[in-house]
Amino acid sequence: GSNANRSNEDQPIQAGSITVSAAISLKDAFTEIGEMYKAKTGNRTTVQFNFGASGVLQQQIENGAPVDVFASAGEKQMDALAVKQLIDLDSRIDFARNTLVLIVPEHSGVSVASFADLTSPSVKKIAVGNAKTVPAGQYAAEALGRMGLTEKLADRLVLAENVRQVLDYVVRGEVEAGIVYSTDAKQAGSQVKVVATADENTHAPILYPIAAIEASSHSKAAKEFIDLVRSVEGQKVLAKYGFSSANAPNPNQ
Amino acid sequence: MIWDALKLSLLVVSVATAIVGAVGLLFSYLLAKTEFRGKELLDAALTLPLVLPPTVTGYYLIVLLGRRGLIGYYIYEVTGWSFAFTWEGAVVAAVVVSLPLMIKASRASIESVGPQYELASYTLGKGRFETFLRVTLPLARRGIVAGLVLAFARALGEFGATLMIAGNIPGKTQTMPLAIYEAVASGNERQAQILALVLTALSIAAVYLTNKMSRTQAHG
Amino acid sequence: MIWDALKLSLLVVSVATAIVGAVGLLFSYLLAKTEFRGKELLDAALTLPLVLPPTVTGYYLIVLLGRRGLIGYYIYEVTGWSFAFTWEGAVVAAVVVSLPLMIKASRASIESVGPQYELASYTLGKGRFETFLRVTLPLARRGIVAGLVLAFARALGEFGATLMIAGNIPGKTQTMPLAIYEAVASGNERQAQILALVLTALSIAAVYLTNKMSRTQAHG
Amino acid sequence: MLTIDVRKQFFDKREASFDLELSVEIGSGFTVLTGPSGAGKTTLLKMISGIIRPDRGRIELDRKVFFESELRIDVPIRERQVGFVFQDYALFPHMTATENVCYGIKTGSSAERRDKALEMLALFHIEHIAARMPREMSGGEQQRVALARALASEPAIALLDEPLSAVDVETRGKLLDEVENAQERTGIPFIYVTHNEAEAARLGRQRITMRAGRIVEANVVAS
Amino acid sequence: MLTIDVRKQFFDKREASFDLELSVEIGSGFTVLTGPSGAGKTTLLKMISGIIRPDRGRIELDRKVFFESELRIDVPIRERQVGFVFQDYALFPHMTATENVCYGIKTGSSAERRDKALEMLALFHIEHIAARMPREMSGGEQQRVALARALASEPAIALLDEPLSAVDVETRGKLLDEVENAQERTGIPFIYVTHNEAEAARLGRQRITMRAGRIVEANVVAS
Ligand SMILES: Nc1ncnc2c1ncn2[C@@H]1O[C@H](COP(=O)(O)OP(=O)(O)OP(=O)(O)O)[C@@H](O)[C@H]1O
Ligand SMILES: Nc1ncnc2c1ncn2[C@@H]1O[C@H](COP(=O)(O)OP(=O)(O)OP(=O)(O)O)[C@@H](O)[C@H]1O
Ligand SMILES: [Mg+2]
Ligand SMILES: [Mg+2]
Repeated sequence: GSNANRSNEDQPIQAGSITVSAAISLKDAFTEIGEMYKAKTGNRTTVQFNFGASGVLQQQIENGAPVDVFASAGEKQMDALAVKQLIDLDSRIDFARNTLVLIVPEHSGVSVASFADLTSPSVKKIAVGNAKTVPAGQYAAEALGRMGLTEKLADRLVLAENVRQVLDYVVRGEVEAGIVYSTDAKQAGSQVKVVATADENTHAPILYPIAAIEASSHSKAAKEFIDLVRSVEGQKVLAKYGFSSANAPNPNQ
Repeated sequence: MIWDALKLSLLVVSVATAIVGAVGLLFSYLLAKTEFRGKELLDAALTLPLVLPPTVTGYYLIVLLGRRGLIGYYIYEVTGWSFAFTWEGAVVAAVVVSLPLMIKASRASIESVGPQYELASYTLGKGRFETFLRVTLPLARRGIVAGLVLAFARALGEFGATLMIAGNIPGKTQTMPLAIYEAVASGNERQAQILALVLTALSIAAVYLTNKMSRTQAHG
Repeated sequence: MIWDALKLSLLVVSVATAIVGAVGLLFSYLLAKTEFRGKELLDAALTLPLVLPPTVTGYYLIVLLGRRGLIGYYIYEVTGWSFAFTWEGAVVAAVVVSLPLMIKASRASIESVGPQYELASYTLGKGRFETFLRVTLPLARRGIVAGLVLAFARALGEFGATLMIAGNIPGKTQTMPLAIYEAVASGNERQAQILALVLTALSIAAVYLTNKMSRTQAHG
Repeated sequence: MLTIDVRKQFFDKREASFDLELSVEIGSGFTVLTGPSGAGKTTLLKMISGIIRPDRGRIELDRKVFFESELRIDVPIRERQVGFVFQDYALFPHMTATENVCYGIKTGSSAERRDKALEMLALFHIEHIAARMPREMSGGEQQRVALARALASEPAIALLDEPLSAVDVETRGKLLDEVENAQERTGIPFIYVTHNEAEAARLGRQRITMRAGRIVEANVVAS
Repeated sequence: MLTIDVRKQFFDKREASFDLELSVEIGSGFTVLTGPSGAGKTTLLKMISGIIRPDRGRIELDRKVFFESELRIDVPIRERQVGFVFQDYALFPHMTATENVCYGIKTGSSAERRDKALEMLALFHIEHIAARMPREMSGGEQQRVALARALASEPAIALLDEPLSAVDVETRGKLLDEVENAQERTGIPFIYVTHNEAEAARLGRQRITMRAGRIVEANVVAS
């Protein structure tokens, strides 16, 4: 949907609170946007966040958890809800974009400067998200496939259940390299070095979809929150934490 | 945030431990003192929440108790209320995962009480219930306290199943372990460490005091 | 895949349970039968792996045993080998999380054994070790078996800490719970159910048999 | 009047290692039960109290049927109201002497029950151990607490399994007086197991001698 | 020769509820220990065996110091080699009669130890319960297993706390013969607690009478 870009100035905002289930990687950005939202409503409406793995959030919604907005780190989870008609399709929109980067430990004896270097015999282990459960892992698998590396690296891959685990492995030097989002790498600061960015055409665009939940009893407030995320101020906050705009081309390219 | 999570954890854990204590003793009694078909099978089945990954347990809980769940549906229809995203949901998760610990430990200790004391109590005109309460329980004290401590600790640390059914809503369902999870996952290491320290201190203090108390009281 | 995960789970669990049995009995003995400074504090600290979210426990394991870990560094320097991403790492994780269950349950039952039997054994010229083995252990049997069963089940279901230190490498470190989690989280319900069923059956069968066996043997 | 007509076998593997079969009617008052070790005295008392269930037969106290295999009657232990002094005492290890005795007292306020318990302890010359736990008592002291506990519970029948075996001769004489008083006061049947000839002679208006699960001599005042 | 010179107090809260103080030298052979219930007989035996530690004093058997408070000597129970028949038997509940007796036998192959255990059981007329667990035995049978177990362990001293109190008079006579034989065969000191005058008279070359923690009469063959 694309008609979610309505103005929110002329509508009164409901009192109470809305519940937003969001991918845990959005925590810092969304917490800030949540404060903005509260201020905007004159402190009458607050946002309760439920941060977790996108898959868990999806299953909660499928089983009737009282959620008003869902922001996922991958399209797959949102699609699953769409099929079951659990989201308000009109409100669905991609609100942010991410890029995939190759990281190595801060102090590393192994020289890795590109994805191709991963085939070097000195690279014993590479941490990536589990493609079956972690969106970042899904994109990583896709990218490695396009680069023709899947076969060669198959027995070097360590599958993590969340991005944090990949970061931990890399920071602690348990693996020679890892593949994460640029936002995650940014969060880890100087503990990891970004050595390469995956080409946009090696994987589907990494888009973060957001939508209001069909069963929500605060659909107006939910849409207002989505609007805020989409607004200039909202996008500014997201940019601050390393996300780029969903429509804009990847700035790292 | 620490404060909210701590308060909530204490609430959830105390309610859960009380329920586990009562329900666990009932089951232990049935398993230890009565004979029925499929008894050992029930005992074996009761260890299941230990074996299944908590997230999976949580998944089954939500399938059962969620607003569209097998049971949850009727609860919702009648009361308009559901376990999902409530602290009561967190209690259910904590009870389910910690109950097996209580039952295993206390069943064993109840069975180890020599029958002569219970028989003596019967000859003194006491029924099963009073005998259990005044003779068997005090004599099985150590194992029961061990079971309660295990259950308490497990409930305090419960995370996977709670996340699934109760969600992770600060001030509402975010218990200490969930707060730690969130801090870790969002790269907030400092906060994660503080939270883990508080949780550690709380648990050590509680277990230590329980040990002290149960040991200074009359020992059989 | 089921087959690989099952084989690996059985390997990890049997090694872990054996270690937990031996180490747990040693600790239980020390806690039950000797006096030393900070004893109750040690006991309380031993429950920690129950309270901390397994992922956090796993993180500490990596900090300790990883290739650049406090201990792991030296292991790696000397042997070129590290616990990280090996089935031995999974064993360590399983041992750490299940040890508290064993210790709590068996300490309580060892302490509940009347002192008269041990004293009688001493007057018959037996030392502490033989007395423990031939008198105390058999009399504390129920609680010890309960502890072992709890530890076994917990080790079988271990997931969070294993994931962290052993990684999730199909055919190498992917145990049953990891496989189940993967199936559930990726929405592969059918496979999740099959896996959960296998794990459930395995655990129920093992616990059931243990119960049966420990009950048909001489009971004190 | 107590009517007993029972059969009970114990098995070692397949073989019957002990076979008890007896039929007797016992009048009120004191009955001394003697016989060599392993004769089945304890087994008989346990059947009367309901702790051991006979293979078949009938046990009846004052027209109240306790057990009847044909009619499948088996009154639970707690309803039979027996005051049992166990051969191994079976004192509650987690209770003081007073609490042990109080436990079986059925009527009165808690202060009254306490007073009665202390009175019973004094009767058996152990008021000084009132606050002690069983593990802090001597053998003879434990045995007397067990006796006090059984008699304080106002039973319909008292089953005393060598209740003074661990008490010295001097004290035993005085205690026997008290046991006899108690019987006279209550008028209920007392079955008293002993190996002590002096005791047997003194108490025995009625006397039953068992051997290998059979009654070999019975001198009872019954219909 | 056994030398005992000890002091031991038990406390109820702050107050000493029992105060034992005695000094005696006991020659080899049989010593009968009597005294009213609560006199301190069991406490004395437990101090000799090392189960209870005296507050102060000295215990010495045949020049071997068991306990000496000044020198801080306290030989562990297992090195004192006492054959103890406990007043409450303390049979291992998870072992058969044979296994209980075997447990303390120190020498020989496992078949030899088994044979010796069975021999001891036969000596005390309980060979028929060899394969039975304690809970399947009568009181007197259990007591005899405890006696067999203590004497089979080839102790340096035997401490028998009312070892035949639960056995009928008839059997007791025969068992006493065996106990006397055992003493003569081994030549070690036997301390025999009893309330039974007949037994005391028969065994008592040496005799000690206690009352309230003191020796009130000692007739001992020492230095
Ligand atoms: N559970 C059991 N299994 C097998 N035999 C048993 C069992 N209980 C008792 N017996 C046997 O039954 C017989 C009678 O036992 P009981 O305790 O009634 O004897 P008793 O007359 O009380 O002897 P005592 O004077 O020694 O106490 C004994 O030989 C005993 O070994
Ligand atoms: N742990 C204890 N605490 C307090 N008092 C105790 C303790 N152990 C024993 N006593 C008391 O010490 C006294 C002596 O006990 P002991 O067992 O030596 O008596 P005994 O001579 O063996 O008597 P019996 O013939 O009745 O067995 C008793 O009054 C007993 O209550
Ligand atoms: Mg008997
Ligand atoms: Mg004594």
